[in-house]
Amino acid sequence: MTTHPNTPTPTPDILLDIYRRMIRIERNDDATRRQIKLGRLRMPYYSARGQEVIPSAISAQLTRDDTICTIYRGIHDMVAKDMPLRPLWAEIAGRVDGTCKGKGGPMHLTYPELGIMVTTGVVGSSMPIANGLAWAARLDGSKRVSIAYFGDGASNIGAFHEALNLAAVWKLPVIFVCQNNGFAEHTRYENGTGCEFISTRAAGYGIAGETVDGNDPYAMYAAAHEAIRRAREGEGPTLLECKTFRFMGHVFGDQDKYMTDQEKAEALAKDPLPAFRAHLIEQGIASEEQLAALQTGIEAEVADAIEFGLASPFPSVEELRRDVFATEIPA
Amino acid sequence: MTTHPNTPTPTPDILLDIYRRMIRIERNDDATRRQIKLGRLRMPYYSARGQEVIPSAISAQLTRDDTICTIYRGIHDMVAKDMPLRPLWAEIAGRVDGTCKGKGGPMHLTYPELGIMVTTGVVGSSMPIANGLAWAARLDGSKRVSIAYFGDGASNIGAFHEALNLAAVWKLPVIFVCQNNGFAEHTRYENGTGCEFISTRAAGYGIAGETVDGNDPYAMYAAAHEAIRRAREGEGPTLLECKTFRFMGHVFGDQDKYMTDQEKAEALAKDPLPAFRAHLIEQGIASEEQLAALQTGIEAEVADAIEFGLASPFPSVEELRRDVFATEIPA
Amino acid sequence: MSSGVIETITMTGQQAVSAALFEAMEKDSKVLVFGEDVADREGGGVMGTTRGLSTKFGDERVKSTPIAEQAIIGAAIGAALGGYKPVAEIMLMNFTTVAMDMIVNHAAKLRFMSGGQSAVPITIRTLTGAGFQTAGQHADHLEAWFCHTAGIKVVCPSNPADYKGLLLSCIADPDPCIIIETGKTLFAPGEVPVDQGPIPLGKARIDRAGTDVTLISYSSMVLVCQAAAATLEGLGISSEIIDLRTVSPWDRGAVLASVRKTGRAVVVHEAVRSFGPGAEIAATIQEELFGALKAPVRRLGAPYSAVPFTKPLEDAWLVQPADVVAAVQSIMK
Amino acid sequence: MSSGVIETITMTGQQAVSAALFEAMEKDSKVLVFGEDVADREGGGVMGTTRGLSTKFGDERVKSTPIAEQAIIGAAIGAALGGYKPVAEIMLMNFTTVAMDMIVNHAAKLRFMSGGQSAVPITIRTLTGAGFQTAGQHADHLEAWFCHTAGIKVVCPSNPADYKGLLLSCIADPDPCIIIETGKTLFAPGEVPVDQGPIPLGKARIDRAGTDVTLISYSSMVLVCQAAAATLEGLGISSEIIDLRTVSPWDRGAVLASVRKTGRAVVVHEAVRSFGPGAEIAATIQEELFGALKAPVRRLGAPYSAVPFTKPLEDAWLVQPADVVAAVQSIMK
Ligand SMILES: Cc1ncc(C[n+]2csc(CCOP(=O)(O)OP(=O)(O)O)c2C)c(N)n1
Ligand SMILES: Cc1ncc(C[n+]2csc(CCOP(=O)(O)OP(=O)(O)O)c2C)c(N)n1
Ligand SMILES: [Mg+2]
Ligand SMILES: [Mg+2]
Repeated sequence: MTTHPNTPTPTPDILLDIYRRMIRIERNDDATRRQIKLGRLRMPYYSARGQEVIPSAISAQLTRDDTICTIYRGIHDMVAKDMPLRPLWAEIAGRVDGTCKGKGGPMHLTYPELGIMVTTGVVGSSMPIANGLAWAARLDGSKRVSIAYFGDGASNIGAFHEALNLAAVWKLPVIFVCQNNGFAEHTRYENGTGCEFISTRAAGYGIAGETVDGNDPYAMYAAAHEAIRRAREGEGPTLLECKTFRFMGHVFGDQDKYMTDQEKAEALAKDPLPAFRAHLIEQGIASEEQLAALQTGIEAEVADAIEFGLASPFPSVEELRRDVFATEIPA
Repeated sequence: MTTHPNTPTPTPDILLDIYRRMIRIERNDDATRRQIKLGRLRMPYYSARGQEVIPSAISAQLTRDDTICTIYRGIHDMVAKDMPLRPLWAEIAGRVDGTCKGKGGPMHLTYPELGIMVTTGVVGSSMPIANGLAWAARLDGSKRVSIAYFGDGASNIGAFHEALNLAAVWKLPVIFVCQNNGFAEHTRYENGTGCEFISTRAAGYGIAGETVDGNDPYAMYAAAHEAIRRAREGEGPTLLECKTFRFMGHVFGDQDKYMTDQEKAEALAKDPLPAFRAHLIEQGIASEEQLAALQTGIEAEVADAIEFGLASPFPSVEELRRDVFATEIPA
Repeated sequence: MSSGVIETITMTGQQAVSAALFEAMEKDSKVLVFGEDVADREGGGVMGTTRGLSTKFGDERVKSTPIAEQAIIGAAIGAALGGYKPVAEIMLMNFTTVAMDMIVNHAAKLRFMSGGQSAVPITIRTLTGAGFQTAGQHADHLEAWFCHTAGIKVVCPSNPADYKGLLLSCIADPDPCIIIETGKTLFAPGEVPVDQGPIPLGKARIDRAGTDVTLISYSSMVLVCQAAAATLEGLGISSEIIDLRTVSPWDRGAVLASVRKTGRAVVVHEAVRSFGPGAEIAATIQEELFGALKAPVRRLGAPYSAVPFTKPLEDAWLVQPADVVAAVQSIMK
Repeated sequence: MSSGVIETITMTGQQAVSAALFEAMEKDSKVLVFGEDVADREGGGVMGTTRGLSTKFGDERVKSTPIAEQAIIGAAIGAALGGYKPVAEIMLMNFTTVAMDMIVNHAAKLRFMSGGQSAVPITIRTLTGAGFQTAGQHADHLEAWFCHTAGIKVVCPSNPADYKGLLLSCIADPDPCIIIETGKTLFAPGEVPVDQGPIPLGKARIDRAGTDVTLISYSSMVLVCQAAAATLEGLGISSEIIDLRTVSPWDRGAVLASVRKTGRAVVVHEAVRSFGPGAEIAATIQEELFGALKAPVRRLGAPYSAVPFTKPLEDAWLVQPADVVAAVQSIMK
């Protein structure tokens, strides 16, 4: 693990906070896959295992009011932003106590209280909406920043281009965070994207852009720090390309046949979680016991959320007529 | 008028050919505006007066089979590609002898015989289609190139991005020609576009890109020459940004209130047509008389086309049921 | 219709739209206006409809945009989620085709998909309509698409007072609305009450009372129905004209009450007839009033083709008053 | 129905699609296949539907694309103008929302706007349908939009033989076609004649003959109608099921002939009922068969909301056999 040359260096507290978010994401992801395998959950699941550092290093620097717009592969982004796990689990189980009363499900989790504003299933669509939230922040006279999370594949769709250009022209306090895991479904980065680094595209909008090792908490922390500063100080948008890997393939059940075993093994060997854990201990930032206790606490939180979620009742059929408009649709 | 540093230098024949195309565009445009003013034509008209050099320098290097896709402001692109004026005039007059039997009108002129494949009224939409024509050219095993013409404003819409990236990944023989006249309707370039030069965006697709003085026949010739060579030799797409000015505003009747008189006067003073004419004479490439005769001939062609077009009958109402599908719609 | 004189001013639909925007922005600082060329630096809209707004309300509440309709609607959605009431302009209705994901998958659905947490009170203003020889890509009436999309209201004014009142309601509405302007109605003058306030969405207006047949229409085709009704009157046929004002959700009560009375209905719209909005209305009438109808419900709309450029074809493509008269006569026998 | 035994093989809709693609590419070197992940390097499609094509026909005729639906349909249009017959895949129907300009303003209109010069013989394959808990942005039936668009054919197979025959016809057709696959019909096995050739577009299929009521449907709802018809038979009600196969242009002759005979009609589709395809069919039936109907034409479709995620709501959202039975019973009295 290398330290990023840019200032500032994260304090031990911040490093621990990043780790806490990472392990909370990972434990929750592990539990989700386990519950699906057990047949207790039925849903399409896009695991973000391996991508924990990115939203954790960012969220450690966000306030409650800063907003995010994310995608189907975005539960890690939400958990990093402190999404409570009970309504999360109730939602993915399709229950009435879910964040969306079971209507949205895992691809559309929403929790505006904590700035988790939109989760989209359409590639690219988080970005144009994040601009509007950034505009609202500025209109409010607040220093709120707006984050749009998306994948490498999404950087090839029209919405990316329109959103980055509008953000540039309007100088919006928005950060476009591309989680480049090297694949779009089964398509390898280089087979879908004309340029070597997505961050290159920033120049085409006259905005700041950077490629970061998305598995390196220090590098991610520093890059996010600068982007957030820029946004809060009215200096406009940033495009961050964060290189990472999705350990579980595109969707739960994916056989990863479009990559070689060796390639996959190499990527898995770069698992950021054990590496960061070891680093924290090695540097004396935390003890083995401390981290174990943290993990136990999180596991208890997850276990509680699962039971809460699966015990919550299903919504009633009348719900089909509610929330279409503010006023209920007549029967 | 500066000569472009790149090889090759156009031969006198080519220079004259470029001029012939330019003056044919200009005389036709002048006649169109005149006929509208006389009330003999009724149509929305997007004059390209001032932009003559761009398609002329390109078309002088194209074969009959090379294809173009252009936009509502595209009659100059067609005339440069040798569009016969009789069916052109019949079309803009809405007559049955028009290229499209009067169904398409000035914004949708089409003449596949000469590779004039699509004219779109939707900003950005020439580009994705041009890719398909380039793909077809390669599938045919031909050396045909495909040109997409579009404006500066169009470079901010999603279709631009998707098309350039696909062309890059597929290495298509396509040339994206941005006619940057500094305005999108009433919006100044810099108020709609994040970067100083649109050609900067080429790097985001890993393709060649260049900003050219679109009023300079030498520079345009050289830039187009290299782009066409690249396409024909299988080296992939090029983005050409050609700087120019639209003398007549956005649409016929535009008052140009969104620019200052001085700014407009300065732009008009750079009229490429008289400058190039003077240059040809000065360099002994053509005599005053030769150019006058050329012009007289073109004026006769235009006059004939007007009379032909306006004398052609209107299509019958049955035409509403034809050309929807290959088979006529039953009455 | 209350007694007493209503003070009115004569203005065009465009002036009414402008008046509504000024009023809404004045009253509610959360109202935003944006779209291509809408600010005064860009001339206040290519038609001048938004002229003066940016000068009065500032460059942050009234913004011109790049040509990027996905970005426009996306920004509207995001600003709405942030507590604002954006009025976004899509210059022409055909250009909604590049923003359908934002409108349909996001604006219309976010409230439902979020279980009621996310309101998206945006107004999309757009312009369309044949008759100006703008041909196949600039004149489509695509309202049927949005009517078929759950979660967005489709509003179609036919006269200046309605332009003002309905736009005010769209802006105030807690849900997304698309309001469709047409060249033919936008520049026609009409009387607008001085204190014209919001006109409720989802409620039709009886444009003309009659007894023999109900003409159900909206937008510029109301003018066509008015001309037809005048001719029919001369032929001894009394037409009731219902101007739907809102096409989705439409006023079933008003339509069914009228057709129950007249026993005959003709639905008239500019959109292509096949699978057009008129089909829903006709299908509903026959279902609800089976046995009470004196004749089948007729539908008039454009033939199944793109909008043609040349004038004679464009005229033939558009429903004309004579077509309405003929349709009514065919069911009077 | 000729006599003699027809030799068939059992296969799924997916295998039928694959067979059609292999056959079409084999027979006509102008046929191209492309879309996200369709080549073998990418696993031959996320569902494996196009597996083997690129290996057999090469990387130039079978291409994976970036995630860029406008670019995909644009490339299809351009290649078609260049003389090819592209089969472009839009992974899911909701993603047509980002390609509507290309499909509607260009593919569907170029022949007309060019006065017949430009043919656009493209086939768009796409997949949709609720029932798999993919929620509000992955399961919409948007065929009504395309039915309302002049110049594009809308094709909806319900069984493996039709998947093969209709896809072959779409590819051969001189005009743009969109063919809609559904999860429920794509993986269900059925009998496909060994020499299954093209099945004509625009012609319906009588899935089951009957005398009391006509059930008009297409796509996966044909399966629902079949289940309902079995129940109804037990109740002494004889249903005729018409599988439209092509929803636009639809087979008016076949539908009207059947309803003329039975006197009753129920239209059933998965799409939202309001302003859905069923409205056109119901409106036409009441217009053409006024006086000959024993009951109003009923329509069944999804309620006016986005597709919900949770199973109980998704089940309630989808038309079920019991809903069809109840609708038929309501008009048998
Ligand atoms: C507009 C659109 N096209 C296609 C899809 C289908 N799809 C879902 S995820 C995906 C791949 C996205 O890849 P990337 O952006 O790299 O994100 P990742 O899944 O790797 O996190 C595709 C093609 C979609 N959801 N939206
Ligand atoms: C998608 C779309 N949005 C908006 C318009 C309306 N419109 C027509 S021309 C134009 C300006 C285009 O500017 P530019 O691309 O620079 O081309 P120019 O007209 O200057 O040649 C606009 C906004 C359109 N035709 N299509
Ligand atoms: Mg990816
Ligand atoms: Mg321009």
